[in-house]
Amino acid sequence: MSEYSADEMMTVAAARALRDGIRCFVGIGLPSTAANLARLTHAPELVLIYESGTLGSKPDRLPASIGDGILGETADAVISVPEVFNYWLQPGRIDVGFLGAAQLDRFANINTTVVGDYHQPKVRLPGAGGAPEIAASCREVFVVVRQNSRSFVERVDFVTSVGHGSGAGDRERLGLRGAGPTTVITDLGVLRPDAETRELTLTQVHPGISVQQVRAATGWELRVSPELSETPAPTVAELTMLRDLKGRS
Amino acid sequence: MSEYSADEMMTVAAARALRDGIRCFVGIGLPSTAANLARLTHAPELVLIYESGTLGSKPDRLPASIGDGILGETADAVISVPEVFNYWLQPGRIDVGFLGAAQLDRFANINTTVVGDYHQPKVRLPGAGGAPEIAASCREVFVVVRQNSRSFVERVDFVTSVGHGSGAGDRERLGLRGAGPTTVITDLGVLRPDAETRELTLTQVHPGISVQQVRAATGWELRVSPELSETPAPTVAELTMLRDLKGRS
Amino acid sequence: MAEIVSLADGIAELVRDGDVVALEGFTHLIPMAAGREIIRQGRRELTLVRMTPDLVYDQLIGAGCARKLVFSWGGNPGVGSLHRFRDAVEHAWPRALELEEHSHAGMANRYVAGASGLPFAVLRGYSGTDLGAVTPTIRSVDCPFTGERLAAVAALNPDVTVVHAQRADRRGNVQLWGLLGVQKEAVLAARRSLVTVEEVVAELSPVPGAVVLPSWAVDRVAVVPGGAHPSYAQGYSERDNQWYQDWDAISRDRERFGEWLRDNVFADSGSLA
Amino acid sequence: MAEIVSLADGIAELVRDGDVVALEGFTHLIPMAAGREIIRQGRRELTLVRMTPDLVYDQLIGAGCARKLVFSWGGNPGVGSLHRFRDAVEHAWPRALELEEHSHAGMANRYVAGASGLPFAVLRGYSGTDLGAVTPTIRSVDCPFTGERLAAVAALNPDVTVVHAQRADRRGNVQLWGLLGVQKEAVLAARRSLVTVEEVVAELSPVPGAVVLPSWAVDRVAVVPGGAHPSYAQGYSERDNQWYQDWDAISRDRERFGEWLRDNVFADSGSLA
Repeated sequence: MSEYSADEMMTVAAARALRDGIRCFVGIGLPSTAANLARLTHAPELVLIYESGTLGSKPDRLPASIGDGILGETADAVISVPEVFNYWLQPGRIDVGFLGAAQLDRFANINTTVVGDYHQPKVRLPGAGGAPEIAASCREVFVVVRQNSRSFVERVDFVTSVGHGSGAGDRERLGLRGAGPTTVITDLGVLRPDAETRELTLTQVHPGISVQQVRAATGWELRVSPELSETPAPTVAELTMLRDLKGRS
Repeated sequence: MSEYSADEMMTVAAARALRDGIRCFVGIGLPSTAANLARLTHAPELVLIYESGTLGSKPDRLPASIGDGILGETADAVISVPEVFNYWLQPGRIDVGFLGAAQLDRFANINTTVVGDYHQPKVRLPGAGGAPEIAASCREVFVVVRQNSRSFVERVDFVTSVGHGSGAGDRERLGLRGAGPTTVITDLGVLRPDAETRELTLTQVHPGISVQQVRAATGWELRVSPELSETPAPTVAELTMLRDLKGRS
Repeated sequence: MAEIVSLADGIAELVRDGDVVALEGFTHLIPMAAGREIIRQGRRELTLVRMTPDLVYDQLIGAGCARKLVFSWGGNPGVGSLHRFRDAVEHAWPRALELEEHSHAGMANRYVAGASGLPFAVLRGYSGTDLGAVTPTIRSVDCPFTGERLAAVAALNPDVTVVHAQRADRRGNVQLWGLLGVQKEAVLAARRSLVTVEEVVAELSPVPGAVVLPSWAVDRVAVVPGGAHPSYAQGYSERDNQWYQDWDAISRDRERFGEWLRDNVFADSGSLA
Repeated sequence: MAEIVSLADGIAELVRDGDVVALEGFTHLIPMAAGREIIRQGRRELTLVRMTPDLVYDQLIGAGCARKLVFSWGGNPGVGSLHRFRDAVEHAWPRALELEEHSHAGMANRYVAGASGLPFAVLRGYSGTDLGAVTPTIRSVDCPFTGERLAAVAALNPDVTVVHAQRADRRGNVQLWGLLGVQKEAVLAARRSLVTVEEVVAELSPVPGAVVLPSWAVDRVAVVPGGAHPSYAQGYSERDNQWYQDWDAISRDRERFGEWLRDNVFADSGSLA
């Protein structure tokens, strides 16, 4: 039980980032796993909102997709897709948007559209989904993503969802109302935007990970916070619940 | 049974104007009575839509208001007020809009806002309600209104809902998609817009009503159709059903 | 999370002099008791917003609480005029009443824009009518794709919205069904909100046609059985059509209205609906 | 009034070469059988519109039915890539595929505008992203009241929309519940519409959370039990997650996809779902 995978550490660290009682707009995949883990451990009052139109979903297993029936069956309210975006996301009612990414850059801009040129892509990715407006309108955004030099790039090939644009003041200039990405949780550590420049800065490493390893997995000259700390390892309770949750799915 | 009131004749004539199977957006009061009479006599497949958000209401008594519970309980679908206007009325899905009026003018423009000056009104009327957009977007509009020289005026004091504006071509210029008022049913007869000028013209008088009487009850120099006809008197079946319907309410 | 409070506390905490206040409910679920409580607490200089002013605003206007009315149809449904409304507009009694008047479609879309966090809404409306000339919150906008000119209406974001609903659970989740009007939009458009309910139940069992407002989208819930009378709450009460008729005579006369206010609003402690 | 027909007749009557076609259903109630029937009937040059192309469009794209895709998220939910979609975009196989790509919020609002008879919709979206540069149906509009600049998206009005629902009655009134996606808007936005249903019943008893599309808002209804498989119809079936997994291997390889088409689409008479 004291052994755990890098993905497990990432998921636990992401879950811990969610304070109890907040409203969280949940992307599928890693964010959904982390959000459900949070709800079943330290944050029982966490309100989960899925873009398929469920407010307050309380699944007891991991949903297989954004439209898994269990999300609607356990929700406080089921609404149409236009309504979830227009009445609930857009006005800024959601505290945290929890997103994944294929590419993430120095200023936490997110690419889920293409690798390479848009019209002649090397890899065609799924595209935007709900992310551009989640990133724009939630009060803050958490990103959970595996870190390597292909995913962490100086500048994303395509800005699907705006993080901090090209730095401080950009979100305000663009009329984006939320604070944007405030926490990026990876399999190596945690990064946060610098208070002044908004450049992503390593603030936390997971146990056994060196700063050198993180630098090697980052496609730009990574800045490291002077207050760098180490993530506490997953507790037995966290790991048990995570594995149990995965086992039930 | 062969005796009937002028209001009964008007209601029966208005009901007859509704063809079976059409979709009718129903204003409360006289239009609602006529529409329900039609549905219970010659038009069993008439689809009644009320602005309170009911599609396909089938009341067996007259609703006391636009929001009478029976309208929702007997409907095929109950929807929100924004939806009834945006998804159902605005795109032109409704065949006939059935309206009342406080004032009506030579070109069938409707006033339900004020008598006199807007800022210093002699009489403050209820206002627009759903009528402006019903008059704009239904494929055609029927108006049912008691006729006298106060209600039938040369030019309405306030255009709450556009009929034919100031004549031929005005609706097109204003971007109004429906044909506007095609039939005006009163307690004296029936008026229709002239095919060329769109001026309201007397095409039908109710039994026992003279053209002179209608002219006296009209605030402009009323034109009379060369094919003027007489409305058939209410049948026993129509009167029985109308009185029964009123008795149940 | 919504807090469950008394009606008197809910109104005292949320409604302030000078506020823009929306009491919604489209002929069904009209928050009548909340309206009387606002009169009782002596609120003044309110901008009252409501598609159909109905009896609830006739009372508030007659009691002198309002400086302005934003509305789309001001009659006594199925009966005739709202006499206190007319007296205010025609004779400035008990004080002048500024009007901002729309169509139903316009008002509904103004709430939709407000609930959506947008500054305006687009509709096909008002074209050729005289409403645009008297109402500054009606303008036009050109489609950036087709060039077509359409109506634009300013968003409505009341300081406080009050609605009546059938039920809430103990956590303050609210459930309403039957004719839904614009209540959801009016609550979501508002800065603060109060919902009066027929009852609080342990669990909100699913009901066909029901919508649920999550507790975190509502500020206060107050239990006020019969709080919609003489309008109705489907599943709990019938519309009291006779009372709407009776209001015609009560409201027609300033003195009789004053007696009604004294006997039925101010003499009432507020503990009864 | 909707006419109740066979799936083959419904598709033959409503879907033509070159049409703009929307098959909607947000992970729930995806009209999969209708998609296979379109392939079977050999439709070509279609513009396929759908928020989440999912397997249904991966199949249509791989079969060469589409010249263009209008969408917002093109993955295999919970599994990974849509390989036929990627092969078309990355290698123009079996033919080049033009893309018109939006966010979910943009697509949802495009349907809302289409259903509302408006040429465009307004939202807070796209600001700062690269989507506006590649997608001509994204522009901006200035609020006529505040001057604020907002995103505008062009209305979607498909030639034909197909959705799957739980039930219809014999008159063709359609009832669906559970996750509702944008199905109502997609049907109302379309010039023609077909609804496949699990069953036809004598009467549509009320169901919590259900919406009803009146018969007069639908053109054709076809009874296709299991017509959403491997997605699901709440109350009738569960999502077949294994099938979504299996599709990854089938679709990854052009030849294996060809065999699947031959054995599961063209060999099928269309009488089975």
